[in-house]
This record gives sequence, structure tokens and C-alpha cells, in this order.
Amino acid sequence: MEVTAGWYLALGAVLFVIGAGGMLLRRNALVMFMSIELMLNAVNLTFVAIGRHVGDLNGQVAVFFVMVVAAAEVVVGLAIMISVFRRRASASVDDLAVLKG
Amino acid sequence: MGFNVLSLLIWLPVAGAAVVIGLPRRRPELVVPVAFALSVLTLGLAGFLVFDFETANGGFQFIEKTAIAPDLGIDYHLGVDGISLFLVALTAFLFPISILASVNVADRRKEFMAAVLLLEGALIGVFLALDLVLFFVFFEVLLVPMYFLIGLWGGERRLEAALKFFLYTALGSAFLLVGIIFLSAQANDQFGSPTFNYLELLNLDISRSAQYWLFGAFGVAFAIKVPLFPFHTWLPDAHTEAPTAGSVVLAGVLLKMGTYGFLRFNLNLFPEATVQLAGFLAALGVFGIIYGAAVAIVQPDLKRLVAYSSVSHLGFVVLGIFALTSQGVSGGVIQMVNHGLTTGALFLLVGMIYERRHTREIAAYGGLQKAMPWFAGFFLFTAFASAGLPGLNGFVGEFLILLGSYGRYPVLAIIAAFGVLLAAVYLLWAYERVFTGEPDKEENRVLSDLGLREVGILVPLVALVVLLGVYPKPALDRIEPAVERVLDRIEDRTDFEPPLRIDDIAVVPAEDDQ
Amino acid sequence: MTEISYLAVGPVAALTLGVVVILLVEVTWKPPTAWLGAIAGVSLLGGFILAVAQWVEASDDPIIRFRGMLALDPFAAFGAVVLTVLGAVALLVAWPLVVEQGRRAAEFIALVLLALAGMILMAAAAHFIMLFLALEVASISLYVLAGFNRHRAESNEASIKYFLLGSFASAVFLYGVALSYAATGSLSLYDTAEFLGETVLLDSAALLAGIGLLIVGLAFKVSAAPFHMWAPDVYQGAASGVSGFMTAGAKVAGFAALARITVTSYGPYISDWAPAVGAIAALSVLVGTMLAIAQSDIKRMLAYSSIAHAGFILTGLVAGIDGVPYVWFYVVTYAFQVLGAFAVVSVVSGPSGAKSPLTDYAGLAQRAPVLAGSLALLMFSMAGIPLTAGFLSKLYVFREAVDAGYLWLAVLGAVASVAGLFFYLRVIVLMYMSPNGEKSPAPTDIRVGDPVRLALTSVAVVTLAFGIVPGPLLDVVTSALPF
Amino acid sequence: MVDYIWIVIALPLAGAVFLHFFGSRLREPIAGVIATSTVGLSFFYALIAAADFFSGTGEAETVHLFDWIPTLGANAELLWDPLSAVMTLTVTGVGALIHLYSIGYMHGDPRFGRFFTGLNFFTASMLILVLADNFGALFVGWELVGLSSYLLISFWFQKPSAAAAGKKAFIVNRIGDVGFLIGLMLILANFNTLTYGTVLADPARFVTAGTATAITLLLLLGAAGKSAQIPLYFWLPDAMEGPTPVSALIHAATMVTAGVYMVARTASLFELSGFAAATVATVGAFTALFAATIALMQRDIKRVLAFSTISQLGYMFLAVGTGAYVAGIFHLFTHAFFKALLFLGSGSVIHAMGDEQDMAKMGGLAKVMPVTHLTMVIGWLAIIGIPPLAGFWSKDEILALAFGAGGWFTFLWVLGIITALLTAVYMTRWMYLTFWGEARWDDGVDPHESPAVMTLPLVGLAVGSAAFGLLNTPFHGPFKPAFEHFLEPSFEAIEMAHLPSGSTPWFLALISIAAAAGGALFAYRRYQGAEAFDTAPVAAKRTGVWRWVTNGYYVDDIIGNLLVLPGKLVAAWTAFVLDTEIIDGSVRAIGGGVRRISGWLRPVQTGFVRNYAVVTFAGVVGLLVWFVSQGAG
Repeated sequence: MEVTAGWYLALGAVLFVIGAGGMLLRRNALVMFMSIELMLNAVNLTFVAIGRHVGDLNGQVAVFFVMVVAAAEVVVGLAIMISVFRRRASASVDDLAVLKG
Repeated sequence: MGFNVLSLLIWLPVAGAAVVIGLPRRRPELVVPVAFALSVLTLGLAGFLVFDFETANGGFQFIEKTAIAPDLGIDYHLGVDGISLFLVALTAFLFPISILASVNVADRRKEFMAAVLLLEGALIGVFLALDLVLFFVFFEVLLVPMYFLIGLWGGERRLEAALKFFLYTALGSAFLLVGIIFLSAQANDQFGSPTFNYLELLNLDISRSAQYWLFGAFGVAFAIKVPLFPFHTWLPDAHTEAPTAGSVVLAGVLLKMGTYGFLRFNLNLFPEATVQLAGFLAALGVFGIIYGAAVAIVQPDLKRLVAYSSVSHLGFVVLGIFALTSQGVSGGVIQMVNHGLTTGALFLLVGMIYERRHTREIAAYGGLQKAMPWFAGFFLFTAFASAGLPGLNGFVGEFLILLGSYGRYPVLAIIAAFGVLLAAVYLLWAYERVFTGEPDKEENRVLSDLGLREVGILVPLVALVVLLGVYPKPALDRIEPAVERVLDRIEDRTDFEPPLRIDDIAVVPAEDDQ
Repeated sequence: MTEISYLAVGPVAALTLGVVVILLVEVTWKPPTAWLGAIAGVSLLGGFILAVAQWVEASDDPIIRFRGMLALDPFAAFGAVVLTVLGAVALLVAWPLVVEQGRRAAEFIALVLLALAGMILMAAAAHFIMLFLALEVASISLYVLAGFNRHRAESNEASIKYFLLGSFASAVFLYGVALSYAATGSLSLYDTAEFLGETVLLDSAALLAGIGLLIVGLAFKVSAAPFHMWAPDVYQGAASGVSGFMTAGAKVAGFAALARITVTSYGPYISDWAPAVGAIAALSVLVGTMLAIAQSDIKRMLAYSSIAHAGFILTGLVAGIDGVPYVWFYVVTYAFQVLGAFAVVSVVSGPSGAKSPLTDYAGLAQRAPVLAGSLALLMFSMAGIPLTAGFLSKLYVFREAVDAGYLWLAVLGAVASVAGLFFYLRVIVLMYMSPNGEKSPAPTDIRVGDPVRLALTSVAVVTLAFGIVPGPLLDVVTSALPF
Repeated sequence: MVDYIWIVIALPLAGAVFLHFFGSRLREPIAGVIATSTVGLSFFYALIAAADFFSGTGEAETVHLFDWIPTLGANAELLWDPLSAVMTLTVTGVGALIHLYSIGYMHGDPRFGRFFTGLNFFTASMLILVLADNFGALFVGWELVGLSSYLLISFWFQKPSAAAAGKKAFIVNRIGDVGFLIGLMLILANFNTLTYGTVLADPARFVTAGTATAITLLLLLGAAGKSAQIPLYFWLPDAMEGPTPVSALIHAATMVTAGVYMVARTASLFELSGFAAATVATVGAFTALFAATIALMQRDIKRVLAFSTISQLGYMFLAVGTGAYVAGIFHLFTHAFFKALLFLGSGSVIHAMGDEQDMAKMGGLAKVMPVTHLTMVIGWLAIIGIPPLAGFWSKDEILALAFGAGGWFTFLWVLGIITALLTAVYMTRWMYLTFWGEARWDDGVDPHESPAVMTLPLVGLAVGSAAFGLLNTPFHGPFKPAFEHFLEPSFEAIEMAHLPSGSTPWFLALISIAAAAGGALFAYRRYQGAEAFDTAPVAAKRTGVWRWVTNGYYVDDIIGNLLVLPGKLVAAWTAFVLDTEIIDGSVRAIGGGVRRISGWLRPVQTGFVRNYAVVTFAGVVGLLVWFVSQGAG
């Protein structure tokens, strides 16, 4: 059978939802962040697929920007997490619930 | 008209507030004289207004208009007619008195006087505004100084009372605001441009159903201010906890914003809904008359008693207004003024005795007439004025209202007549308990009678009470044309025929008499 | 090469330049903090001037620059003007905090400027990818600012929560972009608008889903319910000095972007997205108001109130393009108010502190009349009492809602703003009506630094001036429309 | 002359105002002298103004002073016609004498000046009432006399009983006034004005008999309040708490007759409704009898007179109800004299006995107070209706006319005769217990004749009581019915009751004289014989009906327990349950509810990032569902 853009979009959607699920279910900050990366990559896949489908370069180009931004997020995110770990050994975000109500 | 007297009336007190605040901290003795002088100046302006007013003209006069936000149709638009004229005058009249009554405020006197003056400006603004947004602005903003007056200088339960007052009235205004906005939206559809100009909005034709909703939205706000049963429970707390000046202004002027609002906006803007709902509101008013009186009878607290008497008296005003007859409505208008004078005086008197004994409990008094004959005299006089004794102002209003409303609502008018009886009951009973008998308590025996200042405060009120009672004509002459306009409007906007129009009255020459 | 216009990027360039200079200066000379402040001031001034220049330019012929990347229109220009001024005030407010930071001051200032640059771009972006980048620039700087105070647990917690949820929202936003792209085959806001203008999509599910996700992404930034959960924690956790900036800036930029994409790209689909926006607005108003009532910490209270205000602003957006001027009016005046409120907080409860119990404010009127006075004014304005900008903002947005047929939304808003009095008045009662220092730990009287004093004055002026004579601002915002 | 008739009112009013401000500063008699002279001058002015009426050439005139409430047709307008002239003369004439008397009676009272302020003010108010030319002005006077009565009854405010009595009087009057007010509503609704000219000229033009009945019955309620008729009579006995001159002036001679005057004034309305007229007559007859019975058992010298006043007012109502307006006004006129006389006499006695009012402690005063005694004898004969004294002529005319009216009125006539009998009994008892028999004074009391300033008015009134009956006799020649001719202009349009023809009047006269004489004789014998002293007119039975009578049929208790108490309970419930708990309670509940809900919602903000993400995601899903559904639809 022949793989159309539709399949890619579907895959992208699935990946995105998986990522979201991870965000909702996991309590380890790193893992949560990874799921976000997964979501971003799902979006990238979608971009490429569409760009290819409609024959428009914007789609491909977007991916590069997204990657860069993701990288930047990683940097900042890890920095923040490290500063958290400095104070307590666990990486579980559930320990971070001083602020509430 | 060389100068914009209306603007002056509003902004002079406001500027005065700034001046008072600006006074040097080291010279506290200046505060009261300055504030008083300013309020007297305002009173002078009001006097000028009353005399320069064209008597026979039922329309708006001294109109001022400048655009604030043209593409929204918001203007700075002022004007005065026979209905607002005397409310403005009343306001300007009561404030110097309240200021004079509050010379003993020791704590943060500057702020107190500033708040009072701000209040005056805002109140006058409410009665003069011809732009609905402007009206709302004044209507709402005066909550702030009043809130501080109650909350800072009030009695023991002042915070609760102040909050209740603010929230309750603000809740009402919320609906009012939406109603106003809805009106301008309607204007946008019908005239192609949004406007909040009262005079233009009069030309809207609003569907019957919309009229009901709008009547409700405006009505709730005004009903709370009046206050109509069952929206009245903020009033006793606020009146009781407020400092004397606050109570005087609350009862004297603030409540009138409600009845004024009904008369100015509901009747004129939503005539069909008015005709349909008039009976219901009149009934509420009458219920309030009896209810307020009944509750007042058993109040152990003198100030609460007076507060509930306001509920009763305002009920008369509402009945008169919604009777939609010449006599009823003019009676309602003049009764607003009368109630302002008499109840204002009553609150002043209660304040004076409170300053001496620091209690408002009726039970704590007795036999005061011996120690304070003058005080007793003033109190009794005011009590009778408030109980609607002929020859005093209270009667003129109630008489017009009762006789005027009978033509439309016989049953209601008859029930309302008993309010006159109940008023006598609660006032005379209170007088009996406070003033007559032998003074059994030592502290009551040694009380000092009224001082010169206090007498000076009361005399102008008494004078007006008598004047309006014996010769109300000048007032009525200015009020009636405006009232006629309202009724004419209702007449040709609806299929309703107000009974007892003045021109129907058979005028009998004095000669062919018996 | 008319496509390139240095004016279009002028303000951003000025700010970025400022950032670079500050960092370089810092590493080479380690100058006193004041100098850094001066540099920041200069770059902000430059940015402001260029923004004004943009305004002048754009009001004649608005146009898209950089191959459809940036719009040079009054909308963008106005955003730049507001944001540069806001940034300046924010720095004044945060100055005590900056000084506290010692050598890290440079980073702090740099981050603020960078965030501003991002925000300005959000208002100017004419292309989804551009918008995404701007969003990220702003957000990432804010993540860091939120956690800038590394040694405090709340600060850490705030920043990690902000970061995780923020990037989650960005991802959602980006997916929205992708879906819209899939439906329209274009990533430029204006091409999208054109496309949707002429072709009617048979099955627009993808497009509509896209719009939904885009709205989510931006609703998150402006902390509208139900995407608000992060806001209270972050605003409280972050140092009081910056919470104000985060709230104000995010709101202005977020609403600018939201307004632009909804009314330009998806204007034709207003009947689809307006109800959704209305629902979000209603929810935000309710959640914000109801939860603010129970708060005992003023920062949390302000956070929830800002959620409610997000709702009010969205109320104006349901009217589409007609509502945009009043959205501007509201968001701009509100931004200044919230900034001022946090300024007072940062003085009373300390610039870096996270805790700011309401009891700190008991008897403030005696200890610091100026602070108490301005906070009272701001409270009344936020509560929507007349003669303040807050009242007119509400009036305008309600009017737009009613005009657009959302009467229920206006009623809800009006009633909610009454319920809001519960907590706004509570602050005033504490400050004025509870005896001096009762229950308050430090009844020592408070000194207000000149920067903060200046900031507060400007805020008060804005709040009152536009509350009494809205005319000038109205004239501006009514012409500050997107291309 | 007539154009300035307002001077009649202005004089006492000015006196009142002046005395209010300076009365307390004046040396004692002066205030009294001023007050007396203002009223005296009014009297003479009125006398001159009425000259034309005496000569029979007088025309009713209205004097317009100023507009008051034009839209109600209620202006400051005075009507000067024979009726108002009679009233004015009675009020000012008797009033002047009572003022004079008070100078002596109030001697030494710390608030001497204030007392005359009150008297003057009352006179002015009463004159407004009788001179008014429209119901509005009438109502003004109507209420103002109520006010002055309140002020004067509770003149000795330190006495709680006095204060209470004043309040009671005012409030009971107000009950009547409510009826009056409603009557005015009906009048305005039907006539569109309150001016007599329109309303009374030819009411049939405007209203049906039914409406007229309603109006008149409501007016009657007001009249019953003022004139202390059933059911609103019970304030008058308490009103005796006031100083005796007040009782004489207000609660015997003038104010209480306002009701009668009002009915006479509105005769043309009552004429339209036979039912209303009959009601008036019936109320009057029954009140007369009822009050007379209570009077039998009273021990307080003034309370006897109070009930007697109620009873006599009953006669007047009977008269005006029968259509015998002239007779009614005539009785009003004569009664003003002899009842004022009796009151002032009792005052003189109380004065002499050192403020003792219990007749059980009096007796045998005839010797020590000859003048008082003599005048009292005249008063006594006058009231019980022994010819040729005033009482006989007026009362007998009433009874005769009632009899002449026939039907139901014959029955009322019977009641009238019984009342006449009882009147004779209790008045004789009154005389005997006070002046005759052996002295029963407490030790330390030594009575003495009162000063001239007090006895002079007694004499004056005695002369009136004796002679003025001759002003209106059914004969011809010298004693023609002058009073009737005098009043004719006021009642031109009215169908008057007629005396029965032939010798019946003589017969009737004999009956009433017999009744009077019999009653008097019975009572005299009763006490002359009795050794063991007992105030009760019949051999001591303090049980059953007599206890009832002694306690005025417990009417006060009944009212207290059946009306006042429940009223207070209802008010208390409204105030402290309905208002505080239910209405305000629900308001507070709403406020508290909002706070509570807010408290419940707080925990939703758990602080866990995951939960935040969940909520956010839920929002995403919700929004997606909405949008996609839009697309589908």
C-alpha cells in the first residue's frame, strides 16, 4: 500500500498525544520535559509532511526553527532543574508543591 | 448665564475637598471653617439656581454639553429641571449643616471633611447628569467617600456595615451599568451611532419585552438605593453605624437617588413597562410603608428607629411616583425633599444626644424633657413633621401622594393611609419613653441642653419645614411642569390615561360659594 | 530591497543591542549597577523613539516587511511603544531587586530587555513561525526571571512549573500552527487571511482545531482559565520585583498576538471562535474572582485577579475587529495598574520575597500614606470604580460584548466585578480601617526609593488620567489596528 | 371687616408664637393676660364681623388668603357664614373665659407661660378648623387641635400617666383621622377638588347615594375620633390627666364638638345618604346611654364630667343624624357653656381641696365655696334639663325632633329619655358627693373659695348656661327661635327635621322634665338617707354588672389585650425574626456563601504540576471538541 501524507499526519498526531500523555502521567521532571520534546518533534514531523504535501518550503524551514528553539528550551530547562536538584535530591515534581491554593 | 452654574455646583465642592486636604497639618483649626465656607458657597450657587430657574418651564435648563468620547457617544452633559432642582437644592442645603454638626470629629478631621465635600459634589452630579455614563459615574463613585465615612468614622460595627453598604449598592449598579450599555447598543442600531445622551435616548423605541428587562435592570439598582422591601436591610446598618453627617446625607439625599432614578429614567425611558409594572412597584412601596413602620415601632435603638422610618417614608414616595397622577408624582418629588429635611433633622438630633450620652438605646433615656426642654421641643417638632402633621412639610407630600394615588390604586392608598397612623405611634411612643416621666437615671438629670451651635444647626431646618408646610407653592409651581411632561410622555407613548390631570380639575371661583 | 526595513525591527534592535552591550560591559569592566541601569534606560529610550517613529511611518502606509515576517503597522508600533514604556517602569519597580542581585544584576537586566524584545515581536509578527519564535524568546527569558532567585525554594518551584507548563503550551500552540498550515497551506498570517477570504473550506476540521490550539497557546500566556493554573504559583514564587513585569508584559504581548491572529487570519471564522473566546472569558472571570476571594496572600490575590482581568479583556475580543481598540485600552491600562500593585507589594513585603500576607498591610495608611494611597487607587481601579481607567475599560469591553450580542457575558462580568469588591475592599479595610500595626510584624514605617516612587506616580497618573479623560488614549487605540 | 376675618385666627396664633419664645421670661400673670386678651379681641372682632348675620342681612363670604395645594383645591381660604360664625363665637367666647380662669388656676406652675402658649395655639387651630373653606384646611385644623390637645393633656409630662394619656388621645384621634383621610380621597376622586363650594353646593351632581354613604361614613369615623363617640370614645376619660382648664376648653366646650360641626357642615352630603344619617344618630344615641351608665359609678370628680361630655356629645350626634342640625349646633352651643362651667367648677373644687379629685373625700363644700356652689347648681340644673335653663331647650328640642322623625328614631328617642334620666342621677350624685352632705375631707385639707379671677368666669358661664337657652325656643313673640333664623343661611339647601305638630311637643317636654326631675330626686334621696357612706348610687352591690360599669365595661383592658398587645407582638416578630433573621439573614447568607464557595474551590489548585497539566489539557480537549463540532455542524 502507498503511504500518503495522511499517514504522516496521523503518526504526528499519535506522537503528539503520547507526548501529552507523558506530560500528564509522569512525575519526573526530566521525563516530563522529554515528553514535551516528543510533542515538539511530532509537530516537526507534521510540518515536514505538510510542507512536502503542499510543496511549500515554509514547512521544512519551520522545522529548523523549532529544533533551535527546542535546544534553547533544553538549555534553560536543564539549568532550572539543576538548580532545583541542588536543593533536594529527588527529580519528582510532586515534591514541589509549596505554592498552592 | 454668564457662567456654568451647574458645573460649579459639582466641582466647587470637589475642588474644596482638594483644598481641605491641602491645608497645613499644623493648622487643624482651619479645616472646619474652610469646609463650611465652601459648602455655604455651594449653597449660595444652589440658591441662585432656584431663583434663576424658569418656573413655568418643564424642560431642562442651564444645559451644558461637551463631548468626552465622541465615537462612544459619551458626553459631559448637565441640565436641571423641576424634578432635580429641589434635590440639588436639598443636597446643597444639608451639607453645610452636616459639616457644622461634625465639628467634634477629632480623628483625621481633614480627611473627614474632604470625604464629605467629595460626596456633595458627586451627589449633585447624580441629579444634574444628563448623560447616562456620567450619571453612572457619579452614582457609583460616591460610594467611595461614603464607604470611608462609615468605615473610618462609624460606630462599633462600622466595617461590616460599610462593606454591606458598598457591596449591596454596587450589586445594584452592576445591572444598571449593563442596562445603560444595552440602551446605547440599541441607539447604535437605531440611530447608527452609539449615544448615552439621555435626551436622545428618549427617542428610542424599545420593544416591550426589552423594556421589561431594562426596567428590571434599572429598577434593581434604584430599588436597592430607595430602599424598597426586600432590598432594605443594608440601610439600618449603614444609617446606624455611620457618623451623624453620614446618616444625615444617607437618609437626606442618598436614598433619593433611587426614587429620582425611577422617576427620571424608568418612567421616561420605559413607559410601557412602567405602566405595566407601576402597580407592582406601588404595592411594594405601600408594603414598605407598613413594614418599615411596624419594624420601627419596636426598635430599641433610636437611630435604627429613624432608619426604619425612612423605609416607611420612602414607600410613600414610591407610591406617589408610580401612581402616575399629577398629584401623586409631584407629591412624591416634594416628599423626597421633605423627608430629607425631617429625617435629616432627626438624625442630627439623635447625633446630638449621642454625643452627650454615647448610647442610642431608648431604654437608657427617660424624662429628658426636664433637663433639655429645647432639645425635647425640637425633637417633638421634627417628630410631628415626620409624622405628617398638617402645617408642616411632611403633610403636604403625603397628602398629595395619598389623594393622588387613590385615583389609580384605591386599595393601596387606603392601606398607605394607615402608615400615617403608625408613624404617629412609633414616634410618639419613642418620645414618651425618651423624654417624659421623671428622669430616673442620674446621668439624664445632669444633661446640658442644646448649645448655640446646635440650635443654629436646627433652626434653618425647622424654618424650611414650616415654610414648605405652610407655603409649598413656589416649590410645587416649579415641580409640576416637569411632572406634567413626564405624564404627557407616558400618555402619548402608551394607551394609558393618567386620571386626575390638573387641567381636569373643576376650578370654582370664590364667589359662587354656598 | 524595499523588503528590508530597519524601522520595522528598530525597537527590537535597540533592545537587543542594549542586551549585548550590557553583557559585554559587565564582563569587561564590572561597572556599578547604576551604569547598567543607565544603558538599559538608553536602549529602552531608543526603542521607544523608534517605536514612535514606526507609528508615524505606519499610520500612513502600514505594510508587511521581511518577506511577510513582520508587520509594520500601527498595531505593532503601538505595542512597541507600550511595551518599551512598560519595560522602563518595570525596571524602576524592580530596581531594589536589581541592586540586591549584585553582580548578577547585568543578567537580570539583560533578561528583562530580551523578554521585552520577544514581546514586541509578538505584537509585530506577521508569520506563525515568527510568532512562535517571539513567543519563545519572551517565555524563556521569563522562565529564567521567575527562577532568578536560585536560593529560594519557592522561586525554583515557580520557575520549573512555569517552564514545564509553558513549554507544554508552546508545543500545543505549535501544533495549532501546523494544523492551520495543513488546512490553508500557508504560514503567513496574511496569506492565511487572504486564502480563507476567497476559498471556502469544505471540511475545515483541521483548520478549526488549529485555531483552537492557537488560542490555547496564547490563552495560556495571558493566564486565562482553564489555562491559568500556573499563574498564581508563578507570580507568588517569583520575586515580587518581577512578578509585576511578568504579568503586565505577558498580558500585553499575549493579547496583541491573540488579537492579531484572530481578527486578521481567522476573521472570517469569527462565528466559530468568538463563542469559544467568550466561554474562556466567562470561565476566567468566574475562576479568577471566586478564587481571589479566599486568598490570604496579596500576591496570589493579585494573580487570581489578573486571571479575572484576562477574562474581562477577552470579553472585549468577542466583538472581533471592533473590540480590538478597547482590548488595547483595557490591557494597557491594566498592565500599568498591576505593575503598580506589585510595586507596592515589593516595597511592603520586600523585593525578593515570595510571601506577602495581607496582614502586612494592616494600618499601612499610617506607616506609608503614599503607598497605601496608590494601592487603594489601584484596588478601586481594578474593582472598576468610576473615575479610574479600570471603570472605563470595563465599560468599553462590556459595551463591545453587548454590541456583539454577548449580553450574558456583560451581565456575568458586571456581577463578577461586584464580587471582586470582596477582596479589593479587604485590602483597603486593612490599610485604612484597622488600627496601626495590628497583627502586622513590622510596624516600622517604610521608606520608598525614588525609582519606585517615580514608577508609582506614573502608574497613578495613567490610572487617573485615562480614567477621567480617556479621549487621547482612545484616539490612539482606535487607530492602532492591525494591517 | 369680613375680608380681614383671618385676624381672628392671627391674634391667638401671634399670641402663641410670642409666648412660645418669651412666655417663660414674663412675670406670672402677664403671659396669661396677653393670651386672654388675644382671644378676647378675636371674640369681639368675630362679633362685629357677624353683625350682618344678626340683622339677617348677612351673606356667606369666602376669603382667599393664599394658595396652598391648588392641585387639590386645598387653599388657605376662609369661609364666613352663620355656622362658622356661631362656632367662632363659641370658641372665642368660652375660650376667653377659660383663659381668664386659667390665670388663677395655673398660678404658681413653673411652666405658666408655656401653658398659655398651648391654650392660644389650640384656639388658633380650632378657629382654622371652623373657618376653613375646604376639607384640606379643615383637616389642618382638625390635626392641629389634636396636636394641641396632645401637648396640653401631657402638659405635666413628668407624670407618666399624663404623658401616656396625651399619646393615647393623639393616636386614637389619628385612627379616626385615617378614616377621615380616606374620606377625603373619595371626595377628591369624585369631585376633583376639596373646596366646599364644589363639594357641598350640590353633591348629587357628582356622586351616587352609595358613594355618598361611603364618604359620609368615613367622615363619621373621623368625627367619632374627635368627638369621642363609640367606638373611639375611650381616650377622653384619660384626657382628664390634663389641667382642668384644658379639660374644660378642649375636652368639653370646643374640640370634641368638632365632629358635630363637621357633620353639620357636610349636611348636604349626609342628606344624600339616609343610612349614614341614621348611623350618625344611632351612634350618638347609644354613646349617650353607654357613657351615662359609666358616669354613674365614677368616683373621680372629673371623670364623671368626662363621661357626661361623651354622653352629651351623643345627643348632638343624635341631633345632626336626625337632620336637626340647628338643634345639634344649639346643643353644642349651650353645652359649651354649662359643661365648661361644670369643669371649671370642679377645677375650682380640686384647687380648693389641694388637688384632690376623689369625690369620696369631698362633700359639704357648699358652705365653704358659696360662689362655686351656686354656679354649679345652675350648671347642674342646666345639664339635667330643668327649664328654663339652657340645657332644657337644646336637649328637649333634640329629643322632640328625634321623636318627630319617627320609625327607628323613636327608639333612639327612648334611649335619649333614659339617658336624660341617668344624666339627672349621676349629676345629682355628683353635686351631692361634692357639695352637700357631711364633709369627708382628709385632715389637713381646708377648702376655701377660689380667687375672683376664677370665680368671675364661673359667673359668666353660669349666666350663659342659664339664659342662652332662650335664644332658641319654639315659641313666638319675644322668645322666637332666633338661633334657627340666624343659622338658616347655612342650611338653606338642607331638608330640616320638623317638630311634631300639635300638642305633642308639650307632651314630650313633660316626659323629659319628668325624667330629669325623677332622676334627680332618686339620687338625692339615695344619698340623703344613707348613713354608711357609699359612692354607688344604688345600695352597695360591687358585683356582676356593677363591677363592669365601674370599670367602664373593661373596654380599655379589652383593647389593650386584643389590639395593642397583639400589634406589638406582630411588630416584634417582623422586626426581630422576619427582618433580622429571614431577610437580612438571607442577604448575609449570600455574602457568606460566596466566601465559602471560594474556600471550597481553593484546594483545586493542588500545587502539583501534573494536575495543572491535566486541567490545561482538559481545556485543550474541550476547545477542540467545540471547534471540531462547529466544523461538523
